[in-house]
Order: sequence, then C-alpha cells, then structure tokens
Amino acid sequence: MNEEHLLRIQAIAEAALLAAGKPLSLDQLRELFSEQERPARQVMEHVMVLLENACEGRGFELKKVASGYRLQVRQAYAPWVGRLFEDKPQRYSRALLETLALIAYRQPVTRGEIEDIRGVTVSSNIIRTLLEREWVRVVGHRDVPGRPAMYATTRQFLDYFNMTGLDQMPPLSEVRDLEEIGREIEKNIQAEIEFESPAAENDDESPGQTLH
Amino acid sequence: MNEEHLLRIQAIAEAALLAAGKPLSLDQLRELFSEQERPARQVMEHVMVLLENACEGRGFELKKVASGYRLQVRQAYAPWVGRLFEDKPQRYSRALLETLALIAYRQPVTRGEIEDIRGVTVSSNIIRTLLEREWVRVVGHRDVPGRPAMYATTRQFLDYFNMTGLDQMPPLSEVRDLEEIGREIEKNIQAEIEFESPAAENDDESPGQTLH
Amino acid sequence: MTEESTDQATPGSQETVPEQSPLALVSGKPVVDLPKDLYIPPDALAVFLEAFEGPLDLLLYLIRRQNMNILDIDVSEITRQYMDYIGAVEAMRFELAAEYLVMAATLAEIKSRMLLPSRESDDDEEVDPRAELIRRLQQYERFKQAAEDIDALPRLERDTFAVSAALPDMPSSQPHPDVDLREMLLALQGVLRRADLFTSHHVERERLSTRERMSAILSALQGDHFATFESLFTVEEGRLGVVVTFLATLELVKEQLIEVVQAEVLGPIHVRARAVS
Repeated sequence: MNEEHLLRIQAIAEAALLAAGKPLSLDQLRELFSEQERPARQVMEHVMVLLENACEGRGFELKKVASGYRLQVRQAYAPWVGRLFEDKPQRYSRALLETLALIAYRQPVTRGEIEDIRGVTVSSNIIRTLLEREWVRVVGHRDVPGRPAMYATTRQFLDYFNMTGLDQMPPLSEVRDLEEIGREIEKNIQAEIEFESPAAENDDESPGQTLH
Repeated sequence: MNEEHLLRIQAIAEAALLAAGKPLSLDQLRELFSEQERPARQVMEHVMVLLENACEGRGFELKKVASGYRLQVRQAYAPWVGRLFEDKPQRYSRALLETLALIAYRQPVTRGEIEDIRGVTVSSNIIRTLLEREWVRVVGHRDVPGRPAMYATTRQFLDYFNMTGLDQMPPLSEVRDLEEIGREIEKNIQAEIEFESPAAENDDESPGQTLH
Repeated sequence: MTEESTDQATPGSQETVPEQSPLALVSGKPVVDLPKDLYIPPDALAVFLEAFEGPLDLLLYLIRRQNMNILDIDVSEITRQYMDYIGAVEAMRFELAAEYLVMAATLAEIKSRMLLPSRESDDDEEVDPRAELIRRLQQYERFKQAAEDIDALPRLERDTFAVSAALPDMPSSQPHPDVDLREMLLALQGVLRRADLFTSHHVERERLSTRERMSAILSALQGDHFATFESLFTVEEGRLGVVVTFLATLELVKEQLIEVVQAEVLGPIHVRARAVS
C-alpha cells in the first residue's frame, strides 16, 4: 500500500464524511469501495489517523463518537460559527439535566427511581423531550406492579455529547457512607493525636505504645 | 496582517462554510467577526484564495457560485460518495406490475391496449421504468393513427424471472388459483410497507393504493 | 440563583451569613433573605421556589448557606429555616408541591427524635435519626453535580457543529427493486378481475409461446426491409418451433402487424413490418 494510494483513500473518506454530515462507522467507510479495492480494517483505521492529522490547523477536526467518525467544527471556532445561526444554542433546564444524569449513570432506571433520588416528580415533558431528542429510549419494563418503563441512554446521546461510550462520562462523585466517614474522622483524630503526642506529653506510658 | 492571523481567518471561514451547508457570501463570512476584528474585503478575498489552495489534494474543494462560496465534495470522488446515498430499492407500484404482466401475456401490445384492459391510463413513468430496466422493448409500431409503439418482453425479463421462455409463465387460467398465495404475499408486502412506510412512490397514478 | 454576592442583609434577621447569594432577583434587586415579619414581595417567593428542584435542593441550599457540613447537619436550625420558607409560601397562598410538605414532616420528626434522650447511650444499634436524610442529600448532590458535568460536556450545536459539504453531480445509481413473479401475477389477477376478463377475453386462450414469437418476429423485422419468410424459422427448434412461428406469423398477419408479399406464384415469400419504426 503506497502513500499515494493511502492519500486517495483518505480523500475519499473525507469526501464521504463531508457528504454524509453525520458520523460514519469504519465499516460504512470501507463499504464505499468496491470489493476489489476495499481497504482492510487496519488500513482504514490507519487512514483515519492520517485524516485526523491532516485536519490539524484547519477549521474542522475528526472526532470519534459512538456511531463512528465525524467531521466537526473545532471547538475553538464555535463562537464564530455560532453567529451563523439565529437561534442561540438551546439551554437545558436543571430538571432535564438531572433526569438525564440519572438515566445516564443509573440506567436502566424507571421514572419512579429517578423521582426517589431527585425528591420530586419528573414531569412528562422532560421524559418526552429526552425521548424526542433520542437521547434516551425505553429498554424494557420493570417487573413490578404497573410495569414501569426503564430508560437508558442512546448512541445519539453519546454522539451529541462527543463521547464514544458511557465510560467517557465524567465520573460520578463518590458517596461516602456514614460509617466510612466515621472511620475517617476517627483516623484524622488519631493522626492529630499522634502528631501532638511526643511534644506535649511526658507521662509515664511506655514509649512503644502507639495506640491511644 | 501576519500569516498566523490569516490562517486563523481561513480556518474560521472554512469552519463556517462547512457548518452552514450552503454558500456564504464574502460579506456573510466577514460578519462572523466582531467589528474590531473584521477583515477587510480584500483580506477576505485573499483568504479565500488561500483556502482554495489549502483544499488541494483533499476530498473537497472551494467553489465560487452565484451566492458566494461553497465547499463541495470533489467530483472525482462522486462514484464513492454516491454509495452513501444508494437508497434501498423501492418497490414497484401495482400499476407497474399490472402493466408488465399485460405486456408479458398480451405482447406485442400498445399502451392503448393496456389501458383498455386496465381501465386506467398507464403513466409514461411506468413505461420508461420498464424500458430502462430492459424488461420490455419496442418491437414495432401498430399501423394505426398515431403509430403507437408495441411493447414486448425481453430476454432480460425471462432471465430475471428464471425462465427460458414465456411458455413457462403460468397459464392465465391458473392465475385465478393464485388467490390463496396472493393473500399471503399481500400480507407480507403490507407488513414490509408498514415497516418501511415512508417509501417514496412516484409512478403510481392512483394514490389510494397501498401496494407498491 | 446568581452568583452575585451582596451585603443587603435585612436588618433584624439573625441568621444572615456574611456572603450569601440572593434568594431571588425582584425587579433587578436581589432578595437576600426572608425577613422575619414574612413580608416578602410575592413575586420574589415565586421566583425563589422555581429556583429549586425540590425539597432536597432547597435543603442543600440552606445547608450551604449555613456553611454546615452535610454530614453534620444542625437539624433544628435547618428545620427552622425550612419551615420559615414553607410558612412564607403558605402564607402567600402559593401552591406548594406536596414533596415540600412531606419533607417538612420528615424534618419535624427527625428534630423531635433528636430531642429525645437516647435510651442507652452506648447502644451500637442506635441509629442517628438524620442518617436517612443525609443519605438522600448526598445521593441527590451527586446527581446535581453530574447534571452540571453533563451540561459542561462539549456538545453539538453549542461547542461544535457537524459539518457537511455540498455534493457534486452524482451518478444516478438507483438500485432496481426486486420483483417476485408471483407478485406480478397477483397484480395481473387484479386487472383481470377488474376487467372481468376471465370469461370473455381472448387473453386466456392464447399460447404464450405464440405471442412471444410474435414479438420476436416483429423485432426481427424492425426497419423498412423485407425478410424472406424462411428466415423467420429456425430449423433447430424442430417441428414444434416451426408450428409456433407459423402460428405467430398468421396472428401477426391477422392483427395487420406484418405484410406478406409474394411476387410470383411459387416465388419467394417476403415479410415486413407494416408500420416502420
């Protein structure tokens, strides 16, 4: 596979990604070629690296998202490009984002379970918006009375937020249970005491003793 | 105006042209910038030349069209890119199948004769589609006013349906017995149509029909 | 809630913390605290309530405002403040989501349990009555944070845009639809039924091979030329083939599609299509 050949595949891949205007998977890109000229997966992967490098310094970049590869505006230029569009980028309410967060981190999850954690009812509007945007979908029904729908996030959700998988979500902050915190406090106190002990005290306890 | 600055304007223009998905005029491009940083027309024109050069060897090119500048997939890659848009084959309309069947059983036959039997006009689209597919051909013209073309089926038609000759078509008397299988097929087709419901339809003269 | 800090503490209010965000903005003026006399501009309270995503959110806010550790809530203080807000809201006769009242009851219960002396101070089984509330607050706080994190992710239509380029002239490569023979016959059946041709029309009787041969002869005769009659026949087809061709020729003559010419008796017979294409 010579360089000229690779450059040609790269140009065709770029042309196709620009024509599609949406992510294309590696296989979708390979299928643009007839069987005889179809690049192997490894070759195609290599070409994508070449393309990514070839976009350096340009207005757009190659991004890998859940559904495949996408050419998109470089984030640095978004403020200028945004002026093209009359509408300001949509803002999402906290209620919607919290619901989305719960579905993303707790999926599959029912509305009731979301409500338990949020402490308020989840409006049907929010669920509908999330479904309409195709960020979440119903993946089944929990086998409890009422058979409530269980929600999970979709590939479109990942695509929209520039992720290839849920593992790219920002980590959920840890909940430290009370016992653990109790132990921690105890440890801190312990440490403080140890730190102070040799200086202040000179009672007759045996020096070998470290426990107080 | 240093080179770095020009490159930046070029990248923003490129990003905007790709995000807009339509041609942008020189002034529209300039208006992406705030007043303080807005490039002069001449500068912007120069940037477009730079951008044009920067697209060499890539999958797309800069085109000047009536309403401004447009980034466009290179013509040379159209054969590959075109595979993206290959629609799933649509279904033929019932009208087309009826016409085809009548040509097969009544050949050589004119459009007028087909219309007589079907009781409705045969659209030119149907005849064209059948000719393009090379399932029917004109074998002569009837010696009546208007000298209408007479249609007959072709070897390709026989090949497609795995027949060596028309005598392998079931006799019409048996067509009646098809009712049973017919219902079955219709059910399947119906299910398929429902599945791919928005299938486009462009050669059926009777909009009320559900079969394609 | 804006981040704007203000010193506009209401005189007479005792729980004012030095740096706090306003509860709401009314006509541009921040409302920082709820005055003790419960005189609150009604608009402020409405905005205030809307700013919260429920009782847990409100509680988190109150805890923060008091610089309390979530793990070490001063229940009686928080309960008092919470009740103040609830009371204010009720006094203004705003509709209050039921969840807020449930929380009020929960807080009151916790408070009363904490006031009771524990029966046996060294009992390991003794559970801090605040535990469940703390657990819920912690849980909620995680997802509140997660929602902010998601909002901060670079996303389409705000931080980046999908790009596309115009298409050049495309080769039309529409694939052909598949057709099942039965499908075609089914269509035919429809026509025939519609035209009521089963009984009367001669379509039925004709041998298809004859009609096929008619087409073949016609297309062989394309153009304004005569062909010899014999050239229509193919010896290799045998007797049946000859018969079919002959019948087809007769039918074509009958339908006036071809003309047959014989210049002299027993001379060569010539045929040609009547309407020259």
